[in-house]
Amino acid sequence: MTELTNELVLRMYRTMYTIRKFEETVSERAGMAMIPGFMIHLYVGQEAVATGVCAALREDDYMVSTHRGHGHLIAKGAAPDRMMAELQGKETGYCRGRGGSMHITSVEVGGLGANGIVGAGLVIAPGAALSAKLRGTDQVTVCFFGDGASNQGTFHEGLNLASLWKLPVVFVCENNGYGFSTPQDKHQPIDRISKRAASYDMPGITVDGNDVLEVYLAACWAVERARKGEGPTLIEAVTLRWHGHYEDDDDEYRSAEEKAEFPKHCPIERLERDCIERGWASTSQLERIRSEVDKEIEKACEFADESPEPSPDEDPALIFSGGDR
Amino acid sequence: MTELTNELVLRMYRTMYTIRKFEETVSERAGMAMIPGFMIHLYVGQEAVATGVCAALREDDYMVSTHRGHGHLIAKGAAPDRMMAELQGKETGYCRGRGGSMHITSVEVGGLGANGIVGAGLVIAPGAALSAKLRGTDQVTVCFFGDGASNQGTFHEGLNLASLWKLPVVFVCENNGYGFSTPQDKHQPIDRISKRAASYDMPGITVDGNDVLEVYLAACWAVERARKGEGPTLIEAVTLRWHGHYEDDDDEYRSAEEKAEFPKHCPIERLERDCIERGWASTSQLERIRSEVDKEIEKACEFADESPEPSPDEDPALIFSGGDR
Amino acid sequence: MAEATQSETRNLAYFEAIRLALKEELELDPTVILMGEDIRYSIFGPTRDLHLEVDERRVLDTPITESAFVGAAVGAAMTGLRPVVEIMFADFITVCMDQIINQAAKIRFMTGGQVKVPLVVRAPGGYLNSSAAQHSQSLEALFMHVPGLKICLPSNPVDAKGLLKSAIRDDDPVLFFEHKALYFSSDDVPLDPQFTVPLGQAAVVREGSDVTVFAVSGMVSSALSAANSLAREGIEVEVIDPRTLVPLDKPTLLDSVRKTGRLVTVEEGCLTGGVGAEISALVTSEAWDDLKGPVVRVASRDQPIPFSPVLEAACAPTTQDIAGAVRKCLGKA
Amino acid sequence: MAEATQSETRNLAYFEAIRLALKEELELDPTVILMGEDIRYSIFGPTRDLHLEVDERRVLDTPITESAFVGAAVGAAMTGLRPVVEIMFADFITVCMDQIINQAAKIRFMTGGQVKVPLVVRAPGGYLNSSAAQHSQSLEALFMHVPGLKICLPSNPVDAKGLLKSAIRDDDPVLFFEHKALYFSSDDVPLDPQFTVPLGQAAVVREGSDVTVFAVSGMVSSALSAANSLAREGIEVEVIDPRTLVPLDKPTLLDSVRKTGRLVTVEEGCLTGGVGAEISALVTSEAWDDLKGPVVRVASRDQPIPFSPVLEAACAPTTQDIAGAVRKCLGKA
Ligand SMILES: Cc1ncc(C[n+]2csc(CCOP(=O)(O)OP(=O)(O)O)c2C)c(N)n1
Ligand SMILES: Cc1ncc(C[n+]2csc(CCOP(=O)(O)OP(=O)(O)O)c2C)c(N)n1
Ligand SMILES: [Mg+2]
Ligand SMILES: [Mg+2]
Repeated sequence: MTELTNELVLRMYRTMYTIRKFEETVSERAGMAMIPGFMIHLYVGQEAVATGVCAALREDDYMVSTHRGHGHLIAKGAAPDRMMAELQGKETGYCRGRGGSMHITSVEVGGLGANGIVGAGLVIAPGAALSAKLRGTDQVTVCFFGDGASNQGTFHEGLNLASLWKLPVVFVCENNGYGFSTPQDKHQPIDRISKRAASYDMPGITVDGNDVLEVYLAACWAVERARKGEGPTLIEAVTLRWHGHYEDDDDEYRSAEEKAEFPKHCPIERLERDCIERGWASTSQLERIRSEVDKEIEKACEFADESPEPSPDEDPALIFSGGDR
Repeated sequence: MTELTNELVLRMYRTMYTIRKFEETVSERAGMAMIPGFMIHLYVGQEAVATGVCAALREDDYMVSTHRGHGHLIAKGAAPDRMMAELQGKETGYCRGRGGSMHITSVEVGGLGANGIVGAGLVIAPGAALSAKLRGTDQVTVCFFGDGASNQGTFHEGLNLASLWKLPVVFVCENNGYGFSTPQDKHQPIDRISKRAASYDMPGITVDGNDVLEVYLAACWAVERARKGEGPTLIEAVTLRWHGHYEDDDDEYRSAEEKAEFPKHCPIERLERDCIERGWASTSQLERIRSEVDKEIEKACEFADESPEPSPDEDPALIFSGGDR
Repeated sequence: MAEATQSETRNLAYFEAIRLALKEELELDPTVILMGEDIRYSIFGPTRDLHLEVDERRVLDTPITESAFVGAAVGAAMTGLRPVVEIMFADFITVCMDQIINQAAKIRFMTGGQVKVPLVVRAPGGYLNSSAAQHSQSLEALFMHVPGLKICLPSNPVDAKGLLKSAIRDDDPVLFFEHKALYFSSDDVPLDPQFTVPLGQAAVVREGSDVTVFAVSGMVSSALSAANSLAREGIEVEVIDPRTLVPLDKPTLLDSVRKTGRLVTVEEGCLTGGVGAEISALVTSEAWDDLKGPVVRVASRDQPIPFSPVLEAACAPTTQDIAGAVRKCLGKA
Repeated sequence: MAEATQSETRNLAYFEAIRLALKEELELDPTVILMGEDIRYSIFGPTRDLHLEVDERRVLDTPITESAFVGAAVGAAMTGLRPVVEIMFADFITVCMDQIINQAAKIRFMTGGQVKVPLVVRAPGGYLNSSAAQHSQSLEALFMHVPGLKICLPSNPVDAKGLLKSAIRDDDPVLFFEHKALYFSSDDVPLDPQFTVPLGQAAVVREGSDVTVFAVSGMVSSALSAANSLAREGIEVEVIDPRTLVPLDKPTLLDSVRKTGRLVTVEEGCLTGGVGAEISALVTSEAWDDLKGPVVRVASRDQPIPFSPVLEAACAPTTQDIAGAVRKCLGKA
């Protein structure tokens, strides 16, 4: 699986671009108040991480996400139309409009939930991995989380448990240098989060999270270890969050100069350059992919717009099985 | 302070023996149902840790304890009589009989509480240290916890915060090889807990927790660092828990052979040998100390026995200041 | 005591009844797993050496990390297992509250029904011999206020077995509060592995016409004692054990109150915001016309639970308190 | 609005009133400190750049570790400081529940009064624009059931300032629930740094003779709207804002109910086991003879809070729900 075929590279390109286009569309629509809620955390700039990691997974592998979950879910194979419908609170959304951006998930592609609680997924993931192990499948669970989340108690407890029981988990820390407004050096006394793996006798590596190929290769290695029963790995992917923490964030804690640097590290442009240089694809092939994606997102918007709102009479079976109580 | 004077060594001897005698008396009295409650966690075998660490402290330094807190409190300077009274639920006890073994503390000697919740102290300690720092004192806070507690999320969060803010804390992990019935290799995938300090850019060292002198020297170094504003240290003191986890524990999870080894590592006998060999004290001097302590504990028992029970009409001012509500 | 198809019973202690339920379900369903601290050793006995009798991979001792193993149970429940986790003392549930309140209780809903979370959290609560402020609490009332959680409080070995089996088979998260002081009480327990006690079905454990006493967990036996002594005064008390607080068997409760016209609630948790508050509000609103006087609540004092035996006894509700409340309810106090 | 000694006021938003209280107390008392995630940036505004105006060492941004900084606040409170910590959304309090329930609330008692724990936990709750299941909850009822905690729920800028100052000066742990949707509501707020609103004193925000409505936090204004529209039907509603749930101003509440004979409770938390349950149970028991009918409770539906605006609106209590409850209470429904 580790081999970089043209097809694989183009698939990753398509995924990254889909995430970017989806998120930019969400941003626009949020600006036009077409998306309810004010806590919409976008993945723009971080596309290479989810894409590289999920490209190393099988469809039946599990993926535990965060508040910044759209990119993870697209990379794991979810359909933009049902995602957009969810963000717009429609009955056709993956969560029937009950979840929204912070709780978006598609279980059929292995998504075990975005989460509004920072660090919550870090203890859920070992459970999914334990489940796979006890059920005798070789499914792997990937757990995304941020640099900010790496200080939560759940990080420590989750990694300890996963390593102790040699569970098939790949922990992926997306270090975008900030937990909301707080820069990394104000929230933890270390630079490299991968260093923390040693506390759990677990391999820890840091990769350039803006380079999808580097992310992919690291993920393949970690996924293979997990799949073979060799236990969990911690991957720190260093990347950048281009937008504010959430769409309503004025982002005043970062200087204009700092922000001006972001596009220089664009993971999508970087893969474009790699594709051309290494002969994986031509400019026009990439252009074709982009226009196909543009259309897909357009259709997703139409689907969301035309979908019905949920009925205000709540379905009791969503609260308790069989609608008890 | 680091210098090992005769006086200091004998003081430590007295402290260790006081703890031993106190705990053995508690054990006896628990067996005779003179002490309410069934969760009485004794410190027998671990005396060198509390003694060595607290000998490096000033009276106005803070000490955060655990469920196994009697030894810590004696080492920090509390009086056995008010402690025994507390264990017997008497009004003259440090906590007026409200706390008992698991919550015993003497604030006047700097004790900030034993605690029935494993890991709870690990986040309280940084707060006491922050308080000292902001109030401009140079008080140091020592935080005791077990190997089992070193997996709790509060360990991670507490050490991260203390190091980030360079707080004057000394974290002392008493690694007695067990969290209740669970041996260390079944609760964490690492041997040396001190290794975890690296996750917080903090020095971490392991000492022989049955050697009070080694513990003392390490503590002096860590306390001095803390006092000078150089931040926290993690000390792992490897020791042995001679009794069951608590007095009612049948301790069947440890073999007779394993238990037979314990006395060979007796920290008190070890110091006795050191004293004689290095000429710090004579056998008769040590004997005198022991008989003084025996009398003190006897008196403590009398004090406890003769003390009154609390009045059943609860004092509302213990629930809310001014007895509000 | 619903679906018992065989009549064989054995005299078992409460802790043994729990053990039997766990063992049977582990054997019947390969997706059932047990996790918790020191459960193979088992401080109160229900799971002592159970791993030697069943597939041992499914009886897991965990590190002291409640958030981790309860969180892991949520993840396992979402992916095909039926985890039963033990919190060694109910008081420690505060350490993994997020996993229960924000995750387990809400995931079914937040995913729009894409997954279920069949999870049981066993936790012993209640007073036992000066366990003091952090090892004595009865916290069930907190969870009544969290939609998405079911709550069992077995008061005897038969219910302990039957309710636990229902809880394990249920597709929703269930908090299963055992009572420390009941572990050694015993009774004849059905041995049929298909015997269950359904969730949401109260037991009228004593019939009576004068006052209804709604008592939970360890307080059921105290309520019965009070009822027996009141009978000597000519007061006939009907004692209802809800067995589950969520779902709540309102019909049984309301029928009883409509008959007696009077209600006393009894619990070991503290008074303010307790189970009795909800029951009182509910019954008062739904059976107003039948009530002859206000609901009287018996509960622990509103204070941290003291260590001293003298103070502990003064803090906890007693048989005398219940009898007094019944008399007060009848205007005889 | 007790001890106001100067009459000067300024029109301030609720978030500004909180900011002013914090700033004044930071200036008046060198032991006051602020801790929380991103508080210098401050998502809802109260502490934005406050460190630039006061001793900046005492306004601390923390890592995302609620257990650590709330635990640290407990340690600091035991050793001479008066920490005010912010939980960014009240829902996240589940992450540090042990620090609150087993530590802060019990330490004074467990130490036999050797220490006090003067700690304030600020936490914004309530509905705001599709914040969904983990960012919309009103969890105050949970804490009513924990002895040792005081609870404030300011419904307007004046109370926000006055109660927060009292909370900071109080020697016990106080949970201070702000309301996200109120941050931009404004009013004339006393500028006197000695102005406080005492804990335990309810406000009769509207007088009326027919029904008492007990409304908390964001629901006070909805109750007033309902009262105004009911007045057009000839129904005179008395609206009581308790301002603090612990201590609870029972005399004001009971006096009102004795006058009107009818009570409606209104809160944003969910119905079962909510604030209304306790208030209903309490009033029913203490004012039985004066009640003309059962207490009616208005609250959120018993379910996780949905994201969809349509569903969110259906889940939350509305002015119409309150008006309906009042009519029902009067037998006019
Ligand atoms: C327990 C908890 N605390 C705080 C928050 C508020 N919050 C949401 S995202 C966030 C920052 C997370 O930072 P990081 O983990 O680095 O992820 P990133 O946003 O950078 O992707 C914060 C503070 C929360 N949702 N949950
Ligand atoms: C949060 C929590 N979980 C579980 C327990 C039960 N318990 C009390 S002490 C203990 C073992 C602690 O082990 P360790 O930290 O190594 O300390 P030791 O007992 O060896 O001194 C356990 C599991 C508890 N008190 N609190
Ligand atoms: Mg980040
Ligand atoms: Mg240990």
